[in-house]
Amino acid sequence: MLEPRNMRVYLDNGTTTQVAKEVLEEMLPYFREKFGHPTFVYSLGQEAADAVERAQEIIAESINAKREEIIFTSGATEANDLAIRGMAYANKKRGNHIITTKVENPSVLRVCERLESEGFKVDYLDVDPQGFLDLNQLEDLINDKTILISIMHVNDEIGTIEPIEEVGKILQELRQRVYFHVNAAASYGRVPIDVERMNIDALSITAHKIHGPKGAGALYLRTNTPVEPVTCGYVSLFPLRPGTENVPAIVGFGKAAELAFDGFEKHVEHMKRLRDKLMNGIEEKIQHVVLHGPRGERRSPANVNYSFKYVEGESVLLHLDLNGISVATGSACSTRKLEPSHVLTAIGVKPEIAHGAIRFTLSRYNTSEEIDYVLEVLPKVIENLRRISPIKAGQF
Amino acid sequence: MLEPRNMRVYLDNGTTTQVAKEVLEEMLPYFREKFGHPTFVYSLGQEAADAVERAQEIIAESINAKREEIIFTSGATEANDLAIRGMAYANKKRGNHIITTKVENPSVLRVCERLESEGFKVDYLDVDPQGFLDLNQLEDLINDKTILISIMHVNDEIGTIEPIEEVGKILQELRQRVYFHVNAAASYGRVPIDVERMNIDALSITAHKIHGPKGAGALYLRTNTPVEPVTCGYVSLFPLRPGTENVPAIVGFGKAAELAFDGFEKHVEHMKRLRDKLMNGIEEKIQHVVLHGPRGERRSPANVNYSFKYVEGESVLLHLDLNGISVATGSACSTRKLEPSHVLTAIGVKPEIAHGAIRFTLSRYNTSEEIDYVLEVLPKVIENLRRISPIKAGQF
Amino acid sequence: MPVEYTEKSLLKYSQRIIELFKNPKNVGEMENPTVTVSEGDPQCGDMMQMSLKIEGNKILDAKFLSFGCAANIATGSAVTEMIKGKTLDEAEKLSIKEVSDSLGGLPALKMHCAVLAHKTLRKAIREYRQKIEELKT
Amino acid sequence: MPVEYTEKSLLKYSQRIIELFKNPKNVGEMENPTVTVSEGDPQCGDMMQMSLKIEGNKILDAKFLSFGCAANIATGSAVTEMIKGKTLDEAEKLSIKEVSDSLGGLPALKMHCAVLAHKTLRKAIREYRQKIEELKT
Ligand SMILES: Cc1ncc(COP(=O)(O)O)c(C=O)c1O
Ligand SMILES: Cc1ncc(COP(=O)(O)O)c(C=O)c1O
Repeated sequence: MLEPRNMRVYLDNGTTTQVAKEVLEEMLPYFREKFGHPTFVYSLGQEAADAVERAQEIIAESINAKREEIIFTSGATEANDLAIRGMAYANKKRGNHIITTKVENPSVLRVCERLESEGFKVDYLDVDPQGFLDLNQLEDLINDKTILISIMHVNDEIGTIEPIEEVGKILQELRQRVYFHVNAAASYGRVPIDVERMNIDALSITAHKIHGPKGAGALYLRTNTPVEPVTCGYVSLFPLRPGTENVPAIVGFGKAAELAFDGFEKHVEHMKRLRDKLMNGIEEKIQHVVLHGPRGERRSPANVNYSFKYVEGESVLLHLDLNGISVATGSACSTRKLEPSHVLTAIGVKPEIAHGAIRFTLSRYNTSEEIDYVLEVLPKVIENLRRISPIKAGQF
Repeated sequence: MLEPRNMRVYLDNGTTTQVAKEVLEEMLPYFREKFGHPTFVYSLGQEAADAVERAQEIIAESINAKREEIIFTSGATEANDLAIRGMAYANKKRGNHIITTKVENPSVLRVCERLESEGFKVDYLDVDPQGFLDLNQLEDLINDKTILISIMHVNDEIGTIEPIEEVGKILQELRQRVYFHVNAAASYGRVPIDVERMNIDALSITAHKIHGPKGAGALYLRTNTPVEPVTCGYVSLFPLRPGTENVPAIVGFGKAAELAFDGFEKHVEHMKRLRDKLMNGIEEKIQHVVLHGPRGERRSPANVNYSFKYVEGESVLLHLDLNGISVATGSACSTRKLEPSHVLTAIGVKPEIAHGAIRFTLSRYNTSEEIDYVLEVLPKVIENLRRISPIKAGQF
Repeated sequence: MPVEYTEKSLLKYSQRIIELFKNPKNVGEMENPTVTVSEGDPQCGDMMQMSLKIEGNKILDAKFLSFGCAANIATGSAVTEMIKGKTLDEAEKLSIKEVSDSLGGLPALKMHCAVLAHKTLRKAIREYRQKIEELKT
Repeated sequence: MPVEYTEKSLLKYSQRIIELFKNPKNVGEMENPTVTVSEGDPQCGDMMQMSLKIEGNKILDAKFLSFGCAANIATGSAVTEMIKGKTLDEAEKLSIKEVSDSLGGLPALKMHCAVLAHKTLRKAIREYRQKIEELKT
């Protein structure tokens, strides 16, 4: 339909990001020069161990934690599993009740389902049409068996910034100890995090969503938080996470965090400007669109998500790809389960509309020209697909 | 004591290896150009998925398996955990008995201990003074509750090549189905592996021991082998191993395997020559030494392990390090638990001798000149340390 | 919850599918079709409309509209192309496998899209025959 | 088996320890020592022998031999160096912390090595005093 151009615009930074140049440079020496094993006493090993410590320090500082409170994992999936099952198992004598939301990432939902199959009771909070959880419902659900709350910070699909600080406050005021886990995979580097102010006990992040490499995630764990390891084996540096550390990736994670937090506010402002430009452009140029998630300050600066009615998301995605633009879709057709996104369902979006949802996720490296290009291509793609659609405007 | 020189000789390839130049080159495009997420439908994602498939193919071929039988993990620790617990849980209705050896890597022993705490019964086979398991003892121990045998292929400390094929034969001839897991972290790329001929159902390997990167391991799983996932979360390509794949590391793993198996026999011959040169040199030049593990064809071509009596291993290790030589030690002092190596204990080495054990592990990149250098430095280090030792020759 | 390990097919399209997705044939509305039917449901994420022009026993022309993924659009294109010039009986015998093969194979997860185009075709032929029957009586 | 997460100290030596390990002071046998004792056990992986030359109440010279790790050698060196010229009473008051501090801190897992040098010193002083007592009676 459209002729492919040479411009490549990557707007799927919520899925994974390009490794930053500086990050790759920082990693390189750890493949062939400083390739030692971090538990080894000799100098090569010490170099590796020092590098891991430096990365811990950078990441700790970025969320107002202490160095020793950072454990490295292979990604946020593993960090979520370790945090949630780890805290659930370690606290099961005190209770078996866990609260989370209906809009968590699968890496949290699958863990909760597994805990349910093992006898834990999990309540899934509803969210409003913009994706916000209800603090009153949370308070009502907490009972004397409640041991753990797990809430995502930013919703990866629709960009909703959940009221983490308020949840932290509620938990702080309880007389019983309820641990608080936050999946911050989608917020880290985009929305400020302060584990002290927010009263967070465990927090999951991942390098590959902040221009770091795949293969490194981290779990912040407040000192003295009881956690059981969920995997076992040969312990290198972290008793809770057996296995040889991925030193180069950890080094890259540290550097990626440094880059993200050096000039953090500037980066955020930049993303917000692009986000608003893209949103305004879409709403001006294309009819029959539905925004998913909130507007303004309570939306992630990096997330834009619209349904384009009467067309199917995967077709939009592929046409954009043929034009050099990468995005994600909430359409069923691009998933294994062939069901529309559970997040869109939870906020009450009808399936026929959910199938046409396209998510654009920004990074500080995107440019205004890239948005211009998207705003040139996207309306044509939608128009062309609507032309071959059997569904007529206004039909739903 | 000795003046440091400029030569660097890395003889701790059993702990981790330097990433090969070709491997790093192969990985590089996957950080910044082909950085897509392998589950994504658009072209960047397809590139990543194709790269993962190619790595699967190379690795499958190297062990005579099928592509789809290879699952990527973060390392051998995770592969062992997934294989052993995964098969134990999936087969627990049929029985709760597992057999392994006393000389397994901690990544297997810790998993077995955990299974014991969960109600499984684990028998640990004895080994003879050279580290070989006893096939008769194995046959005697198998009963109608036995579901799983886990045996390491090459002992990472003392280089013993266990009779895997014979174990496979025993299991094949049983009337009941007993699954067979092999931890091949120390043998892959050094000793031939054929999962068909050896009748292996699950096999763990890791990239960072064959000049691949840290952060990628693999589990071979025979088609239709029942396994339960041990971790949970967001599933990308491998339902048994949730989480975003470490694509660059997987690509590097594939390339490392390709390099290791291209000219495999030549590499092995080379290592054997160096191994024998080092062993002969040590035995000629240094008195009061004790070889650990067997000699000849049943020893890994990459492993040399001697105790130097009357001196302590960590001191030897650090003096060698000051002279640019990296080795490992079985000494208690370099471990967390301050206990001598469980392997040396299992083969009947007295603690005072175990404390002086030094492991040299070779790779195809080591050279004859490097061995010359070691044979020049090592005798002086031992001599100097013996001079300051309160223990006199012949005391034990 | 033991899981039997089986490879999950990737959502991977052949070059042919991508070609037809970019430039589908026979897409659009038809003037004066002999029969027009729809199959599928926007709620389930795919829907197809197909129009046939039939004379005697022969399909002279076929067109389709698609609300669906690339596989849906490509199979719509392939099916309409394959039946043009065929008799109704021949068209009815067209198998899903033939359609999929003509596309260089569909990813396992997308087979249902081939099925939809096939179902739409069968429905069109069935409706046409019913109409003929009704005219006869 | 709940695990409380606490940082595991790495086996990391200070520059000072490495220096003393490379070039330990006071290492070797002593000619005509006033007292020589051994502590530790090769089976446990570390052992130290210490010889003191004592005149009146004063330690004139101190030497040691070590079967042990770098921390063992470095603490042997530090302890013997610190007590030379000291009275027995002063030497006896030397704390483990002082020894460790003089080394720029020992890794947590290696504290037992500092303890060994310290124990050997105390044993030497104790044995010397016993000998004196025996000579007196
Ligand atoms: C909100 C959220 N949580 C968790 C994950 C999983 O992280 P990882 O890919 O590091 O396992 C992702 C992305 O995949 C995510 O967006
Ligand atoms: C025999 C053996 N098994 C397992 C492992 C663990 O592998 P990884 O470091 O990939 O987790 C190692 C090395 O650490 C090993 O030598």
